[in-house]
Amino acid sequence: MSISAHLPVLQVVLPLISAPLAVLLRHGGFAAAIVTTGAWAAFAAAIGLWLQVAESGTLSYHIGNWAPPWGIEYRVDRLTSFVLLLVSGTAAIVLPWSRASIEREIPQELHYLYYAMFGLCLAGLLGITITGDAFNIFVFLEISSLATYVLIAMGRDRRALTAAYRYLIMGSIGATFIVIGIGFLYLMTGTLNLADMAVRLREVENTRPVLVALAFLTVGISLKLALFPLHQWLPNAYTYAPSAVTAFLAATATKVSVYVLIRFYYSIFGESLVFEQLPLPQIMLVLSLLAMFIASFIAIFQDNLKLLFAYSSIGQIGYITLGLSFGSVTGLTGSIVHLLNHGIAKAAIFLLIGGLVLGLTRPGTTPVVPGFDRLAGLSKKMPLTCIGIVIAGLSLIGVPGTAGFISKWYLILAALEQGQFWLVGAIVLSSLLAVAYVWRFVEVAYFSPPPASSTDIKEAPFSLLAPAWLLVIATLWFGLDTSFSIGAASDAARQLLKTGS
Amino acid sequence: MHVLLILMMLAVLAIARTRNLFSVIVLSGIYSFLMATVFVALDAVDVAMTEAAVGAGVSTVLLLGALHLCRSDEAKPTHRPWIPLSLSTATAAMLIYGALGLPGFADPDAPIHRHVVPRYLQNEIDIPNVVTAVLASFRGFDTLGETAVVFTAGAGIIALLRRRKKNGKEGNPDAG
Amino acid sequence: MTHFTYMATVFLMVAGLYIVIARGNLIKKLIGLSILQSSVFLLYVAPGKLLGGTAPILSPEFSLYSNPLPHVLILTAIVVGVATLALGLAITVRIREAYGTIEEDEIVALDQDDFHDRPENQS
Amino acid sequence: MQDDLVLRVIGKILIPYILLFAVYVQFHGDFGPGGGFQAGVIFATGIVFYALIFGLQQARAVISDGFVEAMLAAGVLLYAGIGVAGLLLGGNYLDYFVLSSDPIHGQHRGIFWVELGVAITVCGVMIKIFYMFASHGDGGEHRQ
Repeated sequence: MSISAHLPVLQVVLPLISAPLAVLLRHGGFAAAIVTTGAWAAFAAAIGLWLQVAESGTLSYHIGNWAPPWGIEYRVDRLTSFVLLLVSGTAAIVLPWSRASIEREIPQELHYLYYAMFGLCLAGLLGITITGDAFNIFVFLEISSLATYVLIAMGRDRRALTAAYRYLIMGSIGATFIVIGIGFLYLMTGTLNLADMAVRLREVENTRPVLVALAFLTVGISLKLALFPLHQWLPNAYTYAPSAVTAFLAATATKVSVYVLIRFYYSIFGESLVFEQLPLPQIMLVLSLLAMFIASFIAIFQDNLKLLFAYSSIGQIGYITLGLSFGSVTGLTGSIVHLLNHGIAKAAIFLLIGGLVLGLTRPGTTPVVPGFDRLAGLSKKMPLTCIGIVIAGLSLIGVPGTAGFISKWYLILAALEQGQFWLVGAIVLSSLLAVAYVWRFVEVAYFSPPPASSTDIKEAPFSLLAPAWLLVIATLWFGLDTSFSIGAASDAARQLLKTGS
Repeated sequence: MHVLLILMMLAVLAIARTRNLFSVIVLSGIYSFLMATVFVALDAVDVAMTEAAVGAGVSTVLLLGALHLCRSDEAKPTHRPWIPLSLSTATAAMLIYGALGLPGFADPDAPIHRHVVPRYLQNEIDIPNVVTAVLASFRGFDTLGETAVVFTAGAGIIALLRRRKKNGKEGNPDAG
Repeated sequence: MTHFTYMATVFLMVAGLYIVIARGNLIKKLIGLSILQSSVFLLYVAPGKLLGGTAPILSPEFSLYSNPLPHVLILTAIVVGVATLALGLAITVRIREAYGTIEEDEIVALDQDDFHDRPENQS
Repeated sequence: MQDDLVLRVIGKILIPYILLFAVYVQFHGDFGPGGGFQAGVIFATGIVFYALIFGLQQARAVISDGFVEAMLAAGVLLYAGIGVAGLLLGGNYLDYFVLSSDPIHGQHRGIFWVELGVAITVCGVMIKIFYMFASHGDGGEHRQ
């Protein structure tokens, strides 16, 4: 057998197998090694797939050697391999980081289960991304969701439990809506294979069940991607989950949901149905703007650093869906590139906050996310952590030279293309809100005198700083050299809209 | 079958109105059992067997176990449920709108009967129970995912409910 | 026939959805979620029935079989549903231990107290 | 409940048949309704009955926590491992055709093993969940 021919399935199966192995061994250290290896293998597979797709176009892998639509197909195109890289890459960076942090955040005897859940969550997210079968999306969505609920509930604060419960309820309603949508599509087309479904859907395009399927899939997926106002599960889930979990989820979980939405809109329903039959783009435009303004505005007034950036995430998701609502190559490029740019910036911020929390907590006590009063003058004690947060924060604002600028630039171009000048103003104005919430951190960390009691605070150790700074550097890199990010995103967008490539 | 469906609707109404959780759990067991019977009427014997074992059996035991640990009855609702009501009504309207456009019941020309499925019924791998053949072979990867879901739930419950260090005396198994 | 089955399915779904979002008791919500999930099974399985067909277990005596594919999908969905329920109940048990109640309103009130009383004081 | 003689006798008679029925459901799945999942549930029910009648401690002595936890993992690994076997024998993932020189026989072999994998995981999870719920309340530190 040649490994390169089986990369699509190995991509998912390697992290999937790492989880039961971790449980079988029942040892934190071994579990860490196995699951981390699984994640790195998945990252390597994603790079391999990226190269294969660049060379020979869309790949199709028939699991069980059953041809689609009878068997389950794995299908990798430009967008798929881009999202696979983002998800597996984030896991490959976050897992080594989490070694030191869960030591303090999760009881010793649960470490192997933490790693098992992490592996399952990763495998689930990769499986959703790569699969070419509608029902298989649901199955892998549930693997990743159940693992996520457990990971969130592992947080030390009791509010982690209620956050996990709320996410379980809202996530399951979302998943059920997705199943209803897939059910209607299946009843109308008789197939579950996405490519086959897209072809057969053309015959029944304007029937009522198809429109209802579109509506249910939109609502279901929007619940999972925390589109305003379906975001209520997100703030507490991000805030009370263990730091490594927050960083991983913020960079991947909502992004994969966006990917599924893009997949259904452009590859299955087709832009003519989505953008002409229903007022979906208008609704999405309004909700995106509400997310950008209201969530960012709420973020400004949070006294908990993690909560602040959780609300910022909801606002940033608004930019991603805003790009979708244009239905143009430029807008879609902006959305796709923002998946990456926001993902890495947010992962960097949450990893750095994780290090900051550990630094502010005395050894042997439960780490608690500090209020702003405890951050006063912190830049003197933890300079590298603080400057990292500021740089990634600049990317959230969209300052030129950071990755976030590139995404916003493309969104503005897309708005100009359609002659919607007021939207340009809205994008700039909402960025000012991001300035305000990032400034709150800068003000307290750099311009407030440190309290007298803070003498024993030290900079985070290298093992926590290095992975986080890798992401910070990536944020700067993708702000200056866009050949990878924009190249990939615009290729993917053109492929989706079938305008050459 | 109409009778069964009407009974199920009545069971759900009773569940919604009852505040004694023990009764609610018993009612939901009955609901699952009725559902299993409906599946038999629809020729879905494998599904019926699983629904009876899982819905009426495992779920009921789990719910009773959790109720035993939580010892609770539902409190009186404090606010008027206008928002849930309107959301539910909107969902119902959408569903009815879509369902009325679906192919007719038991229409042999519906896409689900004409496409994909005929090959499954040719028995090319010599397994008489087609459900098993599709489940384990044609769509075997879904079933691997399903097993992984079960594993996730199991390992997750260990992570959630494991006693932290101070293992208490264990005995009295009447929680089930 | 057709309409009644679909309407009954829709009724069950919506009733389940209503129980999940309107009720405050955490166990009751999970029961509502189960009803919502299991009513979707009917949406898949009912259209698979063929009049005069039998269960899809091949034998020389029959020639018409009901559609097996929805059965396969729903078997998976049932398992996913019970896995979600089990996990939800485990979280509920932990919530009860941590808060002493499983009523949503009371939990929200307790969390708000938390927020004002002990903002991040470390011990 | 552990002291009820009638229950113990009935249990002793009944439980072997429950376990046997599980085995039947497992291996008859190719021909009639049933398969790994249902068999796993039924087998676990037998064990749960045993625990209810003879006491949780007794059941845990027969099937230990560590063993149950290994079962959870072993089933998934078996299933995923069959897929890997397909790869190693030159087919695609979960390709059962290559598991034997006769493709149809290969299919049967593959289905047999993956159904067993499902049964092991499901059975392990059901028993484990029962153990967790049953023993959880007894610490009593949070309760009156």
